[in-house]
Amino acid sequence: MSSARDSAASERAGGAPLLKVEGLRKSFFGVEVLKGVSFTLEAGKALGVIGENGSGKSTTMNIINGLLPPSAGTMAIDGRPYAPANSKEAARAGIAFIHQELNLFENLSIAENLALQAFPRRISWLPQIDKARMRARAADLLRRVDLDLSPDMLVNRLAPGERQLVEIAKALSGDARIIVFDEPTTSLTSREAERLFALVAQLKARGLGVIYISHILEDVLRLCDDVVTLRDGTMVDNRPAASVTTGHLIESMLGRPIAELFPPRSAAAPRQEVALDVRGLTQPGIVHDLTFRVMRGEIVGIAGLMGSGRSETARILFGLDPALSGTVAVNGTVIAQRSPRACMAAGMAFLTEDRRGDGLLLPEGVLTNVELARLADLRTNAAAPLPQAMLDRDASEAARSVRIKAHDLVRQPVLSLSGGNQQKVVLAKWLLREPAVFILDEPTRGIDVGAKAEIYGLVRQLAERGTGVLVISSEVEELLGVCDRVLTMAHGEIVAEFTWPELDRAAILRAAMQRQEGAA
Amino acid sequence: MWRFLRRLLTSEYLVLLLTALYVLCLWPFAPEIVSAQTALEVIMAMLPLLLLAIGQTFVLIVAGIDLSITSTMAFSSVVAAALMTGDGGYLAGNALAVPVALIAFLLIGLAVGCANGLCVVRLGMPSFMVTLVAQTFLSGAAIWFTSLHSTSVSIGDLPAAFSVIGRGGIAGIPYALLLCLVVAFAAHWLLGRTTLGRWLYAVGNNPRAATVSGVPTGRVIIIAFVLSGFCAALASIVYTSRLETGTPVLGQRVLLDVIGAAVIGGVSLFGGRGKISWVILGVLFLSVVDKGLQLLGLSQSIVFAVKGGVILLAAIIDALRSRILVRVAA
Amino acid sequence: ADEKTIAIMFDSLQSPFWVTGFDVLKEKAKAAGYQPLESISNLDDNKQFEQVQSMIQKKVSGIIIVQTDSKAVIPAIREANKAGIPMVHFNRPPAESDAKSSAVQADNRAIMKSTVQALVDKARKAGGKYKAAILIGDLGDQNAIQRRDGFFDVVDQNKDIIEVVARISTEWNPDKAFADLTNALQANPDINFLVTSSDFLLPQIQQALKIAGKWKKTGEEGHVLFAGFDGDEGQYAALKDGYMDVGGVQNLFYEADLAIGAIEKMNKGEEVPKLLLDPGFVITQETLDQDRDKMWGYAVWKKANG
Amino acid sequence: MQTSSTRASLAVLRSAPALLFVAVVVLFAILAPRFLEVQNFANILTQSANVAIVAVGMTFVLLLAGVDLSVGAAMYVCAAVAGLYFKDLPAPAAMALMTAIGALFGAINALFIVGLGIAAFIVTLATLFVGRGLALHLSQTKMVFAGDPVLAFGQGGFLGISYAVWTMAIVLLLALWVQQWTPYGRYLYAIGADREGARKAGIPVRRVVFATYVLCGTLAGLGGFVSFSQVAAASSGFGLQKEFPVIAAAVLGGTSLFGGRGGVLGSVFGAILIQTVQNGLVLLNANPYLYPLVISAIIFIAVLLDSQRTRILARLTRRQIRIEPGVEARRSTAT
Ligand SMILES: Nc1ncnc2c1ncn2[C@@H]1O[C@H](COP(=O)(O)OP(=O)(O)OP(=O)(O)O)[C@@H](O)[C@H]1O
Ligand SMILES: Nc1ncnc2c1ncn2[C@@H]1O[C@H](COP(=O)(O)OP(=O)(O)OP(=O)(O)O)[C@@H](O)[C@H]1O
Ligand SMILES: [Mg+2]
Ligand SMILES: [Mg+2]
Repeated sequence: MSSARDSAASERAGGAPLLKVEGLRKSFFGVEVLKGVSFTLEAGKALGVIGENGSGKSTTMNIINGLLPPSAGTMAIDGRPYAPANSKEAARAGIAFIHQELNLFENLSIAENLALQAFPRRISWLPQIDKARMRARAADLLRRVDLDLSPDMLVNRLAPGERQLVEIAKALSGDARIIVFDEPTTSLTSREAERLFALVAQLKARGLGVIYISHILEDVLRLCDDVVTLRDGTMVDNRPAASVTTGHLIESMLGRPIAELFPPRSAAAPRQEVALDVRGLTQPGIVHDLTFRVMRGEIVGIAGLMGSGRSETARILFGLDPALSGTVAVNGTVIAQRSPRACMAAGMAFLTEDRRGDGLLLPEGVLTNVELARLADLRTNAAAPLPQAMLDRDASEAARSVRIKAHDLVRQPVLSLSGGNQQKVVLAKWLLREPAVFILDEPTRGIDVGAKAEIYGLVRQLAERGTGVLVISSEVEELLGVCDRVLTMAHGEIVAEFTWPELDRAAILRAAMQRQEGAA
Repeated sequence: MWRFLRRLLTSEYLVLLLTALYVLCLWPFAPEIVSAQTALEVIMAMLPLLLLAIGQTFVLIVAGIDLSITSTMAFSSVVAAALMTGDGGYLAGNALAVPVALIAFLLIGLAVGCANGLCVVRLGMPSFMVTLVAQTFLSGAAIWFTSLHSTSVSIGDLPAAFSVIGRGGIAGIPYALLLCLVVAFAAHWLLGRTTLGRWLYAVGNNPRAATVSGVPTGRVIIIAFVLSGFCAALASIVYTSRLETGTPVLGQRVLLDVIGAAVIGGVSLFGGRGKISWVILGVLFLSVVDKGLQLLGLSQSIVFAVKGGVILLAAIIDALRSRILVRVAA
Repeated sequence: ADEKTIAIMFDSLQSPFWVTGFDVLKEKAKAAGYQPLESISNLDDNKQFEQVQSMIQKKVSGIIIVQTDSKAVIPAIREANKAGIPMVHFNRPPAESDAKSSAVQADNRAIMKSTVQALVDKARKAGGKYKAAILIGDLGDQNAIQRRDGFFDVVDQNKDIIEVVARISTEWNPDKAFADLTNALQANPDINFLVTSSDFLLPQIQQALKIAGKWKKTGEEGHVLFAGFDGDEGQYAALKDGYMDVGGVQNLFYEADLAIGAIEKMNKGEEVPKLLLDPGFVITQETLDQDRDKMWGYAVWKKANG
Repeated sequence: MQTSSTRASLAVLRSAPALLFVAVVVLFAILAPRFLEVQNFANILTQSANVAIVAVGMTFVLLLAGVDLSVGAAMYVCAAVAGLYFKDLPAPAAMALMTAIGALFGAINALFIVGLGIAAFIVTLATLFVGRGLALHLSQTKMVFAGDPVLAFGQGGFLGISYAVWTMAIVLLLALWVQQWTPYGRYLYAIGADREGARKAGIPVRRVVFATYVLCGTLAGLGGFVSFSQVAAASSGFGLQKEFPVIAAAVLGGTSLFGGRGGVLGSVFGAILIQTVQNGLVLLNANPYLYPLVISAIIFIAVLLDSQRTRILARLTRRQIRIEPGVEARRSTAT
């Protein structure tokens, strides 16, 4: 694996690796979440970091980035000791960080977000922002991530995927030597992901070190030179990517192999009753004449490019956004005045794609979050006492069924859970209700393979018990793996439909893109 | 001993400790402060404040603020007084005067709360402005209303059956105290044990997530304002009957005390956090501070300075406490 | 605490009248051998009630109170009665009730009436028509209302020469008084007859008139006929310098003596009338030198100006 | 995707506050003949200057999701010190002095808020009491008079415009520059939107917060100076409860109490609108009992308009996914 060029590069750096991390430990409230993590990163290389949800990946990176002080352990850059007190010092030492939870300011423009670390000035003594230069630089960065937006646009108008690209552009803006990507592809479609991979290759070629955290093991193997595996805060594996397969990785991550990522499709064909019946749903400028059905026991996927209107469709279905015309029926009953409450009463559930904004009460504990949606079902008046014991029991049950990793289900705020575990909390909230129709928008965003397999299993079980499931996902493999049928959307319309076993990756993507190109 | 102190310092009832400390400090200078009489008077003084603070807590929990409580009190006070005053009241001498007046109090409180809530929810106006407008409007309206019903600036001569609410009691327990206990327990129960309570916190924490989870967000916010208006009306009954007078400037100055007491107790101005027990302690603290200062009979400048200093000190100790908490946990 | 104490309880110290009254009462109490205990309710009826309770608990020998509201004070009087502590209302009598207390008061309406009458007399003498403005106090304050009524008692009798073009509600707030007077002078540049319900607004009035170019002495072109009320040091200076024509004066020293005397009498068990009136007096530029020694503002002025 | 008609309605909506202002002006102009005079507008501006200046500082604090209840107390302390001990200072020096005292006051707030991490609401509630107590102690609750040079400042002007208005204009322009063009200004918005995120992004959060409370105190001192020069004397009620009109002006101008939204221009506008209504009522010689009713009604309408406008603007500028047939447009990227 070590070519002549590589060894030359390390010699230039005086033999010391670009980044060396040794024996990192970290405890929160007496719970040790990192138990001695060590690895090295060479210039011009990419290091993959994988591990289950809550295994300590983000925590490690937060330490490297100066956001958290380690309880023990040392770090060195170019052989010189490195102990950043805050992210500014980390940036000065040449570290750029793309956070798992996006860290953009919605009330500022894209250009401002990109320049926030160091606003350009025209006159050095006058603290006046050189807006022209700021804009030009932003435009340049946006071009590098292939994002066709005005730098003056406020970030609150961007879709999640677009935000993620801006976040990546931000990391490119400084003259970083080490770039950390913490699950960068969670809201990217495959096309943007490809673009990102090319970018990573470029960065490596320019001699930068890249740390790449992801739950998509194929990507990790493709991009990285070495892979470090964490389990429960301990480093269990560290080897060259060329020497392993995804199967190996999964096993070292979970401590056990998984038989199948995707659950077997049930032998019995979906039942014939209609669970969800959507007719002529139209909202000018957003969606046009959506008509489709989901049978009981069926899992239907919606594929499409970023901005194709899939999330909007889900929001309209669930009564969060208005529609001009069209009807939605659950189990044969049309929901008259669609509102989240009415939809829930009719048996719908909706897992949103923005877990922090729409999904969680961040300062509250896991149980409180999980119980929230259940409260609307208690068919008593709001001032009647809660059956607290029953709620807690069911909620803990649901939390256990998705294997939420938290040291205290009641007191630990979900804010401090790992990203993947936060997603599981939202999922548990809806599983608790045994919905008749379950809409999932990007359900496995940020979730590890083991948990993914569990979630797919849970969704399949739900379907087998008669729920109609609608899955929106940007991971086409996921749709291929779990869905009985896939609808493809483009520009707010359904443009194609595929039924298992005729699901075909290329055909789905082609359908999603054709219209796009045609309209452009 | 040291550990006990640390336990006290880190408990959520720290404010209580501070109150006791304050009393100890004042004891040598105003021995009356440790007496049954003082205790009773402090309790009587804090009751209406507590009612107001409880109402305010509901609104603070949903991340709103209600500045209109004082003028709701003033307005309901003069309207109800105009109904029952012996001095040319609409129902002067009528046996129904007192019940009707009580209903008037409550209706006004509910109506103001409802109007505030509707403006915030249906019209999407910020609660600070809505309730500030209500505050200006109602206080102006109360003064005007009084000028139409009285030659002086207040309406007195209220029936004895009404003023007994402020003075009388059952078996030595004042009615006002009973009322307050009932309200406090109800509020505590509502927040901690019912669906509505959960919804209130959820809406204050993250209204979007609450909506998606099927919480009737708008209705919950309206209810919070209605409860606040209702509590203001109850406080107004206590004040008005104690003073035996309906006055349009009733409680004009207590607004910051009420919000301050809630915040000192630990209620967040940004929503989602607060408990009735905390609020009680916050109100108790401010009431005891006031009582102590009254007993000392000091000049106004020193009263102000001491009051501010004590609040600041309480806040500093609280800040230290959270630091210790973090250190203990780490 | 074997010292004898007197509680001096005001509702605010917003104007020199109250500040000086507070000081004079404290001094006279000390002179009479009492230790004064202070409290200020900041215009809060209920706070005041609680303060009275505290003072009763301190077993004071007497309470001199400026209540915020004439009716809301009655329960407090009852408490004092129950404890056998005499209570005197300073400058604001309580409403009718069965509770026993005594009040010392300037006859606001009457003093304002004679003050405005004196100003009208000057107007008649000078001849011509007048556009009048009045600065009214807080509409929730009984004294403010009485002074306003005293003003209209006279002005309404003299509609032939006086037209009221501005009723400025100051809410006893100097900011507001200044702004609204400026506005009124802007709207009616021909205002030439001005009455204020309290002298404590003099600095703002002076500033507003200066800006409008109307701060002129008697006899000068553009002088505004001007009457003050209270008799504070500002009024004295304005009269002396010739900017003010007439001042209504409350006899503060007399009132303070009355109050302390009443408490001592009540403690001895003597009957004291329910209302002890201070007739006050009207002072003009002409009578200033002869009457100024009765004027409390002059004493303050003298102390400040050597 | 913007058609010309949506563009037009957008333009109307964006200028809704100005339109309301015009409506109020027209109404009063019809009812009160002298209202429209230039001098009257000068008066309105002069009188709103002190609240507007303090509101600028308050806006910065509100942008951070903070609050400063102590501005009124700071104004009183500044006036008391200047009036008692430095009566003969020339106006610029008095202005500098009061501003400096205000800055000191703000720094004390900042010390507790940033240094000890205590909630701003409690700290400034406490310093409100302490500040008033201090000023009452210094003045012995007596009226404090402004010196002659300060009075001259209150009466005087330049180019026919009062010094108060000049001060307000300069403060506004500087504040606008700071808000829009300096890193500090942009940091305010970032911190207000997400404090933890700002820390992660390497923004010197503590320094910015500290500076902001100092700035708010500074402007409270300056506003106190302007007010003092106008009302000529500070009684024990000077600046009392000033925090309410100041915060109201800011919120009326579209600043959120929850941080990250709004700006100084709106706040100054809010202060002027309130003063305009007040002024109009005086010119009408309206029944004083009606003042609070009318003022609150107009503020209500202003806030209502603003909230509706925000909603409609949000709807109109919403992202369009579909290109509806027949409408020639491209994907809208600009605001
Ligand atoms: N501030 C905190 N307070 C308490 N516990 C924390 C805090 N931050 C992280 N943890 C805990 O540390 C553990 C590791 O979290 P971390 O975010 O590093 O996981 P991760 O490997 O990034 O997982 P994911 O793949 O889900 O993002 C988790 O159990 C989490 O609950
Ligand atoms: N330019 C924009 N302005 C305003 N809101 C936007 C903008 N872009 C996206 N959004 C919002 O972000 C959310 C997600 O948009 P997204 O681009 O993800 O569309 P989508 O059709 O759901 O595609 P996907 O599911 O692949 O993300 C939607 O609720 C949308 O309203
Ligand atoms: Mg993570
Ligand atoms: Mg989406």
